[in-house]
Amino acid sequence: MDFHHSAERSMLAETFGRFLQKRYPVEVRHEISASAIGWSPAHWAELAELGVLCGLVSETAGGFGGSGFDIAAIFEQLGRAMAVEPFLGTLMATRTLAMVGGHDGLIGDVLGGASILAFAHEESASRYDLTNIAAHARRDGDAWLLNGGKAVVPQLEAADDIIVSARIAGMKGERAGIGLFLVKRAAPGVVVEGYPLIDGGRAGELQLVDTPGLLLTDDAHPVLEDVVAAGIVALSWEAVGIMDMIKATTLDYLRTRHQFGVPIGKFQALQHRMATVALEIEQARSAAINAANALQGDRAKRERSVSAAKYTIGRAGTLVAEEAIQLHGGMGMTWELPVSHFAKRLVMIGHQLGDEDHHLARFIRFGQAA
Amino acid sequence: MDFHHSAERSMLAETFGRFLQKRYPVEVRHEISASAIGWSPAHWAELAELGVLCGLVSETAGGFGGSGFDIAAIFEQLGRAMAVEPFLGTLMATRTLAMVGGHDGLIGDVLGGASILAFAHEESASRYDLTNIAAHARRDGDAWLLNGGKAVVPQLEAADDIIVSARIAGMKGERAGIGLFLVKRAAPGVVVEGYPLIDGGRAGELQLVDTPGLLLTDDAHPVLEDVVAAGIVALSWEAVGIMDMIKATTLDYLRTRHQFGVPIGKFQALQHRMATVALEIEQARSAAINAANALQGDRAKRERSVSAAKYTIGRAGTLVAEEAIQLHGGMGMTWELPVSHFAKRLVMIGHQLGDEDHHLARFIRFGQAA
Amino acid sequence: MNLDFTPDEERFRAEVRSFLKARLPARIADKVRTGKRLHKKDHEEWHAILHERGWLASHWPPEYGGPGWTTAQAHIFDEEVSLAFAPRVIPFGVSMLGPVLIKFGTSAQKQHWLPRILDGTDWWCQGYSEPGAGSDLASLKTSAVRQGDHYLVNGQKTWTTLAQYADMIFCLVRTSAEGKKQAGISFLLIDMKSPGVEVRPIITLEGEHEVNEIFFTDVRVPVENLVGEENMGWTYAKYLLTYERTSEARVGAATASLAFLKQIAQTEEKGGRPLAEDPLFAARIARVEIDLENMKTTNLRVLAGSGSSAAPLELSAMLKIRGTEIRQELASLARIALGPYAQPFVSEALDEEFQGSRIGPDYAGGLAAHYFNERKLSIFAGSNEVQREIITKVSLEL
Amino acid sequence: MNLDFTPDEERFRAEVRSFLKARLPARIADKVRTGKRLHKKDHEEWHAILHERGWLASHWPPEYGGPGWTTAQAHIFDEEVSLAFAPRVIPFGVSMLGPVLIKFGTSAQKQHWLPRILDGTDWWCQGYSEPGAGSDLASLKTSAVRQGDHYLVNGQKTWTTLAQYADMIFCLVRTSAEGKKQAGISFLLIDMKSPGVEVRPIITLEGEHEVNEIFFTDVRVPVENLVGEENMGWTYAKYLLTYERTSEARVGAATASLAFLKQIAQTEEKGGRPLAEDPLFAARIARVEIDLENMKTTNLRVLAGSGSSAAPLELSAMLKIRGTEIRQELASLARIALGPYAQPFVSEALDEEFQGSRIGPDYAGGLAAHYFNERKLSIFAGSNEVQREIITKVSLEL
Repeated sequence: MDFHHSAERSMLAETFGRFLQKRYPVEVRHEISASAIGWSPAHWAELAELGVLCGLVSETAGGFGGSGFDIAAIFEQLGRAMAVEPFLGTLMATRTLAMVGGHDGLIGDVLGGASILAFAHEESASRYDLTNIAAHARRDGDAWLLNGGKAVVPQLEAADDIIVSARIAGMKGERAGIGLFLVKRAAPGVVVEGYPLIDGGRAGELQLVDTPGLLLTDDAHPVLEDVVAAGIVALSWEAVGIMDMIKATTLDYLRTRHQFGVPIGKFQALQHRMATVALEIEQARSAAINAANALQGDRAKRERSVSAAKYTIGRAGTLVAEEAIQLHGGMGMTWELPVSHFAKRLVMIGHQLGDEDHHLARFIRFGQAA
Repeated sequence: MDFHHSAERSMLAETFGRFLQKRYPVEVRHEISASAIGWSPAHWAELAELGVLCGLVSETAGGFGGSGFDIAAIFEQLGRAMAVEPFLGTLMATRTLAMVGGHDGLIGDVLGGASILAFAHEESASRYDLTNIAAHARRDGDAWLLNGGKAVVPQLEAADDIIVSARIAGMKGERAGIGLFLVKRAAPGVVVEGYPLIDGGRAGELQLVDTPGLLLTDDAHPVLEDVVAAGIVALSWEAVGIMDMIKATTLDYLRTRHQFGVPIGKFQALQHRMATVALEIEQARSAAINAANALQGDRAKRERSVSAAKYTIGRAGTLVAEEAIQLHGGMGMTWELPVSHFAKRLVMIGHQLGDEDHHLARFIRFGQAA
Repeated sequence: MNLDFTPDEERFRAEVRSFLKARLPARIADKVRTGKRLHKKDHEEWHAILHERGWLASHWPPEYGGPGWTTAQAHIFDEEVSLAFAPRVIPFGVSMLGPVLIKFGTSAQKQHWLPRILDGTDWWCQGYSEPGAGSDLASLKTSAVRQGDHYLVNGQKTWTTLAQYADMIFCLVRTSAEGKKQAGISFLLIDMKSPGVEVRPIITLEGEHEVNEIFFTDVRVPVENLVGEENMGWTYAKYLLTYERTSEARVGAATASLAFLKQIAQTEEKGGRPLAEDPLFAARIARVEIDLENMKTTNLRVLAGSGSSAAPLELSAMLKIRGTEIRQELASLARIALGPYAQPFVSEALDEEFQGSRIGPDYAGGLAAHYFNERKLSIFAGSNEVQREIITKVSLEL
Repeated sequence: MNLDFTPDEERFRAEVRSFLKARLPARIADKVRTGKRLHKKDHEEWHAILHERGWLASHWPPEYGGPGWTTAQAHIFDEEVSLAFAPRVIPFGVSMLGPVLIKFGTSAQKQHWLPRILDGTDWWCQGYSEPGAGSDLASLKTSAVRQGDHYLVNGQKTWTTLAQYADMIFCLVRTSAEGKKQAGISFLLIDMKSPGVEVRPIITLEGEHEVNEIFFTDVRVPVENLVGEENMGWTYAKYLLTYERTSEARVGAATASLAFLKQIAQTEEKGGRPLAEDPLFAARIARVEIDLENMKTTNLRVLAGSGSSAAPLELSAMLKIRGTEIRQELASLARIALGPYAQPFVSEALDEEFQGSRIGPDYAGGLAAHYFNERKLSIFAGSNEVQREIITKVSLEL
C-alpha cells in the first residue's frame, strides 16, 4: 500500500496547481465563463505547452500519464480552480482514440493544443444508461452516415472533431451493436447549439442529419464503459478538489463571521455539523482513491468502484454544498462569494455521467454479478 | 375541523390514564412482564370493569367506541404505561367479529373480561403481506379443518379463542379465497408455544393440525384490511404515547445531568438534535391523527393514511428511540432506567403489522391507484 | 376530533375555484407554473384582482378590509391559489406590516396606510437584517435620532427583497443604546424616495436580482411614521415574526410543487419506464409526500388551536423548519428528475419575451436555478438554526 | 499510489487463513457467528491459541512478544480473524494496557506484567469512567492518597466491561486536586482481589451482564503499581485513547457483519423473492456497503500515513464515528431483515447448553438484542459527540 503520488505526478500536479492559482484566479474564471465562447483558448494553449494534457493519456498513446491517479491529480486541481476548459471531453475522447488505436496523430494534435475534441454519447432520453441511445448510423457505400441527437455535450462548440456514439445494430438497451464515430465539426448535417450552464460551464446540443462519420469501433460498449469510468474518476477528483476548497472557505467564514458577539464557529451545533462535513469529505476522498485505483483493474471491480465513487460523490457533494451555503448564511447565497460557485459546480457534477440513484443501482447489479 | 376529543372520550382516556399511573407504575409493569404468564389477569379484570375495553368496540356491536379516535385515546395511554396486556388482540379480534356479525355474545364476554381472544394472521414467511399466507382450511363434512402455522401472535397463550386466517381457495398473493375462522384454544391439534419478547411483552407460535374451526367469513381480505388498519391506528398511538414519555424523560435528564460543569442540556449540539426529535414527534402525532381520522373513510384513503402513519411511526420511532438512548449516554443503555424499555417497545412496534419499507411501498401503490 | 371540512367549507372551496378560473390571468399562472420571471406589473395585476374581490388581506379583520374568513377558509384559499399557480401575494404590506399597524398603529396610521396597502398605492419592503445582524437580529445598528418633528436615520439594511420596486420600507432602527440590545429598537416607516436612501442590488448565486442592500444617509423621517412607542419595536417585530413563520409552512405552495414534481416524474423516463416508477425515486417522492401530509395536519392543528394564524411559538418554529425543508426537498427532486438537463441555464429564457429555442424539456429551464435559490428558505425569515433555538428555549426549556 | 497488497502480503493472508482453519475451534466460531454468549473459558481458550502461535499481541514490538508485523499485515490479520468469526481478543490487557506499559512502564513493570498478559495469567479491565465523569473524563474523582509504600484508593468506577472476570484493573485516579483537572491524574494498577474492592453488575437494556460498577473503599495499592510518573496519567490515557479509537473502526468486524447480513437477506423472503432483491432493502445494504468500502480506505490511509496504528487524532476520531455508525447500521438492518421475528427474545437460547426449541430462523434469536446492545458503540470509548469535539478542536480549529 502506498498513498503517495509518484514524484513525477506530484510535480505535474504542483506545476498545474501553481499555474491555476496565478493565472486562473476566480475573477479570471468568471470572466472566461461570461465570455461569448465560455472558455479560454489562451489558457488552453499554455496548458498544452506545459504538458498538462499529456497527463491524461498513456505513454503508449503519446502522453505520459493516463492512469487513474494521473487523472486524479489533474482534475483535483481543476476542481480547486473551477476551470471550465474542455478537459473532460479531451480525456474521454483521447482515451477512446487510444483504445481503438491508429489515431496517434490526432491524439498528438490534441495534446499539443492544435485540435480539440468533444465526446458526445448521452442523449435527451438515455438518462445515464450507456446502452440507451437512439442515434444511429447506416452504411452508404464505403461511408457511414449518422442521424440523431446528443444532449448537453460539455464544451461542444469548442470542438474541431466530435466522437459520437450511434447504433449500427440492435435495440435500445442492448450492449452489442453500438458504434463510435469520429465526426468533423464542419461535416455536412452537423448542427451545434451551444448554451451556458448553471455552474458557469458551457455545453451544447448536437444534431446530426446524414452526417458522414469515420467508424472507430463497431463494438463500442467496452470502450464506453472504460471511458466513462475514466470520466467518473475525473469528476470524482474534481469534486474532491472543490470540497477541499469549500471546507477551507467555510472554516474561514466560521472563524471570522461574528454573531451574538462571538465567531459563529464557536456555536457547537455548527461545529458538529462541520465535523460531519469534514468526515464526509474524507470518505469521499477514499471513494475517489478507490475508483482511481480500480481504473486499471478488471471490469467488475472497476465498474463497482466507479459506481461506488460516483454515488458517494453525489451524496456527499450535495451535503457539502448545501451545508456550506447554510453555514455561510445569506452570504452563501450571493454571486459575490466563490463558495456559491463551488457549490453549484459540485451539485452539477451529480448530473454528469450518472447520479446517486443510478450508480447505487449499478453498484448493486455489479455486486450481485461478482 | 376539530382537534379535541369528545367529552366522553376524554373522560375515558383520563380515567384509564389515572388507573395506569396508580396501578401500573413501571415497577409493576416489570413484575408483570417477568411473571410466568407475562400479563396481569387482575389488572385486566379491573380494566374490563372500568369499561375501557368497551372503548375498542362500536355501539352496534356492544361497546361504546371503536372509532379511530377511540382507539387512539386508549392506546396512547397504553403506550405511556408500556402495558403488556392483550389489548391489540382484543381490538383486532372483536373488530373482526363485529364486522362479520352474529357474535355479540362472544364480544360481550370479551368486553366483560370473561374471555380473551387472540388474532393470528401473520405467518413465518408472510412478511407483513396480508395475502401471503400458507395456512389452509378444508371442508370435512359440515366442519372446517385447519392446518398451518401462525407466527409471533401477541399474547397467544392468554387467549381462550383464536381468530385464525387460512386459505380456503386460491394461491399465495391472491386476495380472494382467504377465510377467517374462530378456533378454540382447547380444540384438537392446537399447539401453542409461548415466549417472551425483547420489548417485555409475550407472544407465541401457533400450530394447527387438522384443527376444527368455525368459519367467520370466506371473503376475509376486506376484513383483514380494516382490522389491520385499526391495529395500525392502535400501534401508532401507542407509539405516540411512548414518544411523549421518552421526550419528557430525556428532557429531564438533559436538565439534571451535569458534564463539564453544566447541565448537558446546555450544549447546543444536543439542543438542536432534541429540537429535531420534538419536531418529529409532532409530525408523528399528525400522522397518527390522519390515520385515526381515515379509519372510517373509504378504502383508498384509509389504506393510504394508515400506511403513511405506520411508515412515519417506524421512521420517527427509531430516530426517537436511538436519540433518547444516545442523549442519556451510558444510562440509556441500562435496564434500570425506563427510557431503555420505552425505546425497545418503540422500535419493536416497527416489527408489527408492517415496517417502514413495507408501508412506504404500499403508500406508493395506493397513491398510484388513487 | 374531525379533520374533514364541513359542507359549507367545501362550498367555499368551489367558490374560490371558480373565482380563480374566471379571474386568474392564464398568462400569469403559466409564468408561475413554468418558473418564469414575474414582473412588477404581474404582481400588481394579481394584487388588484384580489383586492377587487375583497380577498387580498385574508388575515385582516373585516373592519379593515379583510374578508372575515375562518382559519379553515383561509387555509382552503391558500391551498387553492397555490394549486392554480397564482403568484404569492408579496407579503410585506399585506401580511407583515398590515397586522402590525392593525394591532399597534395609531388610528391616523391605520387610516392612511391600510387602504394604500390594499389598493396597491405603496409597494412595501422590509428593513430588518443588517450586514452585522443576521441571526442575531437584535444587535442591529441602523440608528434613528430624534430631532424635533423627525428622526435622522443612518445605517444599512440588507437582504431586502424586491426593494428595487418599493415605495416604502418598514424598518427596525436603534433609538437607544441603553439597556438590553432588544430594548432600544423602534419600528419606523420610511419613504424610499427620501433623500439619502440608496438601493444597491445583491446578485444571488443563480444570477438573479431579487434582494438588495439599502443605505441610509441622514434620512429624515417624520415622527408620525413611528409605529407604537419608541424603543418598543422588538415587541412588534416578534409579533410579526410569528406571523411570518406560520406562513412559512406554505402548505399550498408545497402541494403545488409536489403535483408539479409528480408530473415531471411521469414524463421523464428511466430504463424505458416513467421515472415515477423507479423504486428509489418513487420512494423519494413518497417520503416527502408523507412528510407534507403530516405537516398539513400539524399546520391545521396550529390554526385550530390558536383560532388565528398566530401560533404557539414552538409549533410555528417547527412549521418554519419542516415547511422549508419540504420545499427544498421538492426543489431538489425536481432538479434530480431532469438528469443532464438540469445543467443548461439560459437566463433570458425565463423572460416571457424570450424567442430563442429552449433546451431540454419545456419545464427544465429554471429548475436548477430554482433549487439553488430555494436554499435561502432555511436561511431567511429566521434561519432554521434560530428556529431550533426558539424550540429549545420556549418549549424544551433547556 | 497503490492500494493493492503485495504478493508477500497475500501469502501472509493465506497463512492466516490456514492457521484459522486449523486452530480456531469450530464450537467457538459458531457461537460468534450465531450471536451466542461467550464464556470466560471461550475467551481464554482462543487467547491461548493465539499466544501459542505468537499472534496475540499484534501491535507489540517483537522484543516484548509481538509478531513484528507491518501495518498491512496487522490489517490483513484483523480482517481474516473477523471473517472467520473468531472472538475479538479482549482488548484491555493486550491492546490497551500493553502499549502503555511498553511506552511508559518501568522495566520491572514490563517484565512482570507483559508476560502475564500474554499467557493469560491476568484478566484485565479498565477503570476510566465514573458516574459523574462520562464524556468529561478528566473530572474524575476516585482518589489515591500516597501513604508510605502504598496508595489508599477511594471512589467509584462504572461501565467496567467484564470486570466480573477480572484479576486486575488499570485505573485513572486523582492524586492531586491542584491545577487543571487533567493535571492531577495518575495511572494505577489495582489487584481486584484487594480488600475494599467491590464489583456490582449493571444490567443493560437487553438484560445482559456485561458491564459493572466498581467501588473502592480504602484499597491499598503498592506504589510500584504506579505507571510512569505521578500526575501524568492523563498523558498516558490520551495515548491509549488514540489506540482505542483507531481500533474502533473495526473494519474486519463490520466486513463480517455485512457478509452475515447479506446471507440473511438472501434467506428472508419478501413477496416471493429474496429480501436482498427488494429495491429499498438492497439500497439500504448497498449504502452501508459503500460507506464501509470507503472507510476501509480511510483506515488504510491512517495506517499507511502513520506507519503505526496510532493515528492523527482527527482521522481516528472520524474512524470512531463512522466505524460505529456503520456497525450500528448493520445491526439495525439485520434486525429489520427479520421482520416479526425480531421480537422474540429467549435469553437462555443464547447459551450453548440451551436445549429448547428456537423461535424463527436459527440466526434470529439474538439479533434484536444485539441491535440494542450496539447502541453503546456511539456512547462508549469516547462518545461520538466527544469525537466531534475533537475534530472541531484539533482539525477545524474552531
